[in-house]
Amino acid sequence: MSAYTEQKLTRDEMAQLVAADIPAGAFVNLGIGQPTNVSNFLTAEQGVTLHTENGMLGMGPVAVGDQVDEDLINAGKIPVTELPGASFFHHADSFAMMRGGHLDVCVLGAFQVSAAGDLANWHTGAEGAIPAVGGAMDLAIGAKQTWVMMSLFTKGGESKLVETLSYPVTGLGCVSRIYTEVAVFELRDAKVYVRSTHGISFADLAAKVPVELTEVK
Amino acid sequence: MSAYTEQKLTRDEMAQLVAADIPAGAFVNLGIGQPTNVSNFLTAEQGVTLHTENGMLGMGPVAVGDQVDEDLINAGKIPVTELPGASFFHHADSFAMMRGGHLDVCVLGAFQVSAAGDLANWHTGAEGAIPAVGGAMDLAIGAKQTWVMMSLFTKGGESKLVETLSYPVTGLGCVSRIYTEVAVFELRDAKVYVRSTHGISFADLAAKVPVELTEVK
Amino acid sequence: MAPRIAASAAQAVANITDGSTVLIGGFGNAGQPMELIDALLEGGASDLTVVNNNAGQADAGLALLIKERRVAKIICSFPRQSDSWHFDEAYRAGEIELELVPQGNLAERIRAAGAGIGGFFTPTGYGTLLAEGKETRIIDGRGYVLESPIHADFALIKALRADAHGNLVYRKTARNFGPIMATAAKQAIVQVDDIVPVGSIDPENVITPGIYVNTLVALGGAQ
Amino acid sequence: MAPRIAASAAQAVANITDGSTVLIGGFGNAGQPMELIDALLEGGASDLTVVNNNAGQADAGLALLIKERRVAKIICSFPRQSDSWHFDEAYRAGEIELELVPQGNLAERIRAAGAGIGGFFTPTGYGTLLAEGKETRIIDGRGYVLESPIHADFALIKALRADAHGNLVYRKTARNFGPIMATAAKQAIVQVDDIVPVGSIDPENVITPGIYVNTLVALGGAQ
Repeated sequence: MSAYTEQKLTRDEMAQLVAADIPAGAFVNLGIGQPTNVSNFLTAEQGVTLHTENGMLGMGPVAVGDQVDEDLINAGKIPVTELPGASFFHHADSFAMMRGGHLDVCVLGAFQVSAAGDLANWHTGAEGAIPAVGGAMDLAIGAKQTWVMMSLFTKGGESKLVETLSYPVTGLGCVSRIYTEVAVFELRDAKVYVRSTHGISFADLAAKVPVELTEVK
Repeated sequence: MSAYTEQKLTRDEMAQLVAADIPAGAFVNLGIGQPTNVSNFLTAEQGVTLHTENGMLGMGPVAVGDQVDEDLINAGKIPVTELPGASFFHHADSFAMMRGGHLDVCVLGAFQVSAAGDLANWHTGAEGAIPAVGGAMDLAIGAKQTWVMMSLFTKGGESKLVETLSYPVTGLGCVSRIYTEVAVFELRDAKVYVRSTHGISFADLAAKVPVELTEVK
Repeated sequence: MAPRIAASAAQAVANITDGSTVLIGGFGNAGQPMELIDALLEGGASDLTVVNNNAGQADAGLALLIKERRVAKIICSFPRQSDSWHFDEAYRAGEIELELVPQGNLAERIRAAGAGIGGFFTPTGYGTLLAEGKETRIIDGRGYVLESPIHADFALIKALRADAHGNLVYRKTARNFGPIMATAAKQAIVQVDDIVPVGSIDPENVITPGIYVNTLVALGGAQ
Repeated sequence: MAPRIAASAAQAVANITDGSTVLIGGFGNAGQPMELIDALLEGGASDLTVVNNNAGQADAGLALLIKERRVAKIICSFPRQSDSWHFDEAYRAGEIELELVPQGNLAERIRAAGAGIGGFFTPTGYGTLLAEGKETRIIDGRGYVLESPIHADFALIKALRADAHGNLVYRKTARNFGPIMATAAKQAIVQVDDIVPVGSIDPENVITPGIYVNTLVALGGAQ
């Protein structure tokens, strides 16, 4: 039976779970927003190296006080720091690093993920919305593994894990794991496995999510 | 009437002519063999920067004595020196520089050049010959201008300036100027202009070369 | 040709004419050639096609070029930001054309232009709205989109330092688009803190070789 | 993952198995990872596909691998040299397959593999024997050939120095194929003069970021 906790996960608990799952020594890109929070739970022993697509490996924590340097920012344009062993490179080299499959894990937010691992996170498709994509499509398909962090349900209670995306696609078949406040999903072998549930039973979860779920026994 | 000298040009005189034609401040790649000799006649005032496709701008003269360093060689694998203001880069960047049209002039040897500027210089096409191309095809089509230095006639007395190549092509329509011991040709506007003759009259030259020649008046 | 040393940002951008395609470096404020953009604004060139990662922020630089309707078209990856109000207004009024490109494809297309590549197959964007109308191909079981180079008339770039041959070094993540944009433009115009004598930059550490640099202007580090 | 530090060249190449595709850096002697090649020779792996600019010279390194018929196929730009007798003999005997690639296309194909590009249109080789059988296309009036990436199992590279994270710097024209080969192989094996503590290489001057390096072996500068 899958792992279970009585309570839904908080955002910090989700980030903690993701951080614990990142293999030691991995090269990782954390997307803007919730995924950035994962860095707060990585341990020094893990030896994880963070990539920021604007041209750096070995990114350190957010800069504070005198550390702030407008030439040293992350992809969210927030001033950050550099760690010993860092390196700088230009944009073509940085995205080549990503697209070439050299990063181990990329963690992203999402509007929707399909059972096949299709990701939607760049555009609501709403009438009149100004589209903006940034590195979303590169991040989605570039890393060896793409993990998503999202709330499982919309404010209206609809599942964001779906059979077929209704939002515009960011990348096809790219997501292998989804961390939500009520469950962690693993997408492999054309199935959606539920690794753990939080504050909900597997049966209740299966009733609320419109894709076939398989419990990890 | 074209310029004229009584005597055929020596190899050094040909190199001297080419050197004098290179615009001040140009970025130039000199092919292996005869073209390399051009560097001996470039003046400091010309401020020409030499590129070597194995990854350097600002190449200096051939290394002598203590200057010899096996990590500092030209495309002919000869030890060279570096000048102040040099830069090193990897092979993909070096050939991108060439293919992207950033070099002003490339000077190459040739087996044959056609009236349309097609170049043959990489392969005799002889039965059983082991082919080798190196950077020949990249050099041929990369620079803003490709100039050829060659003897005009084979040992058998046949013109190497031809209507149609009989040797395998290196690059199509790429040559704009040909320096030979008896004449300098300019290829433009679908014509072959004779800029100068050396030890031969225009009429005699025209009789020996099987392409239509136009005298620069 | 050793680069022209311009006496001012205004002089550096003086030959940018109406209808030019201009690559503008920078990601956020890092590497943004603010003084060159201001000079371009002052200079009056219009009907520009601008290539930048974004579409201007707040009331400065590129945002003002857009506000003044000097940009006919923008090629970028991320136009919509909390402070991109001038772009938003121009776009909604139908007064600016937008070509939206995934960030890595934008970088690779700029690099391709500088490298003489006629087009390339990229997996990024395959199966998405941004691949609509583009040629696609399955290669070894994976979907790819054919993307074309982005050539430009000018590049406006900020680097840390140049030598008099135009060799450039950058600073930290301000490097971003500078090195590739320098290769893709007919004329690269570069603002630096200072210009040092030839020989002052280690040849091993040159990021943009001087061959790519046409105009330099030194603006001092305190700007 | 921080790179594995091998105790010897032999240990560094120990996991190269029969049938592997191996990128070997170097142009002439500059940047040629001679000790790693010797170890590969000693190690006994056969049926290799080797990618190098040349096809071995005289009686050393790659030439000996070819002499021993351990190379089933070579992808290179310039096999024929005055001292490439072992290649010449194997080739004339029909005992080695040759894929001849213009040097710039060779470099760009290696880069493409590392950069996740599925193919690219290059003007180099258009209209020549080396484009026969390949897809061509006229783009903006110019002829191009479609070339594909060269992926590999291993890369053998010589750099000047590494830090313990695998960040590399090279020396002069010995840089040549190293940086792109490191990106195109599943495992990059790098010989360096010395390995220095993390933090000893300025992040601005790193040529190959450590992410591309899997195995390091320090052989000292006096080799």
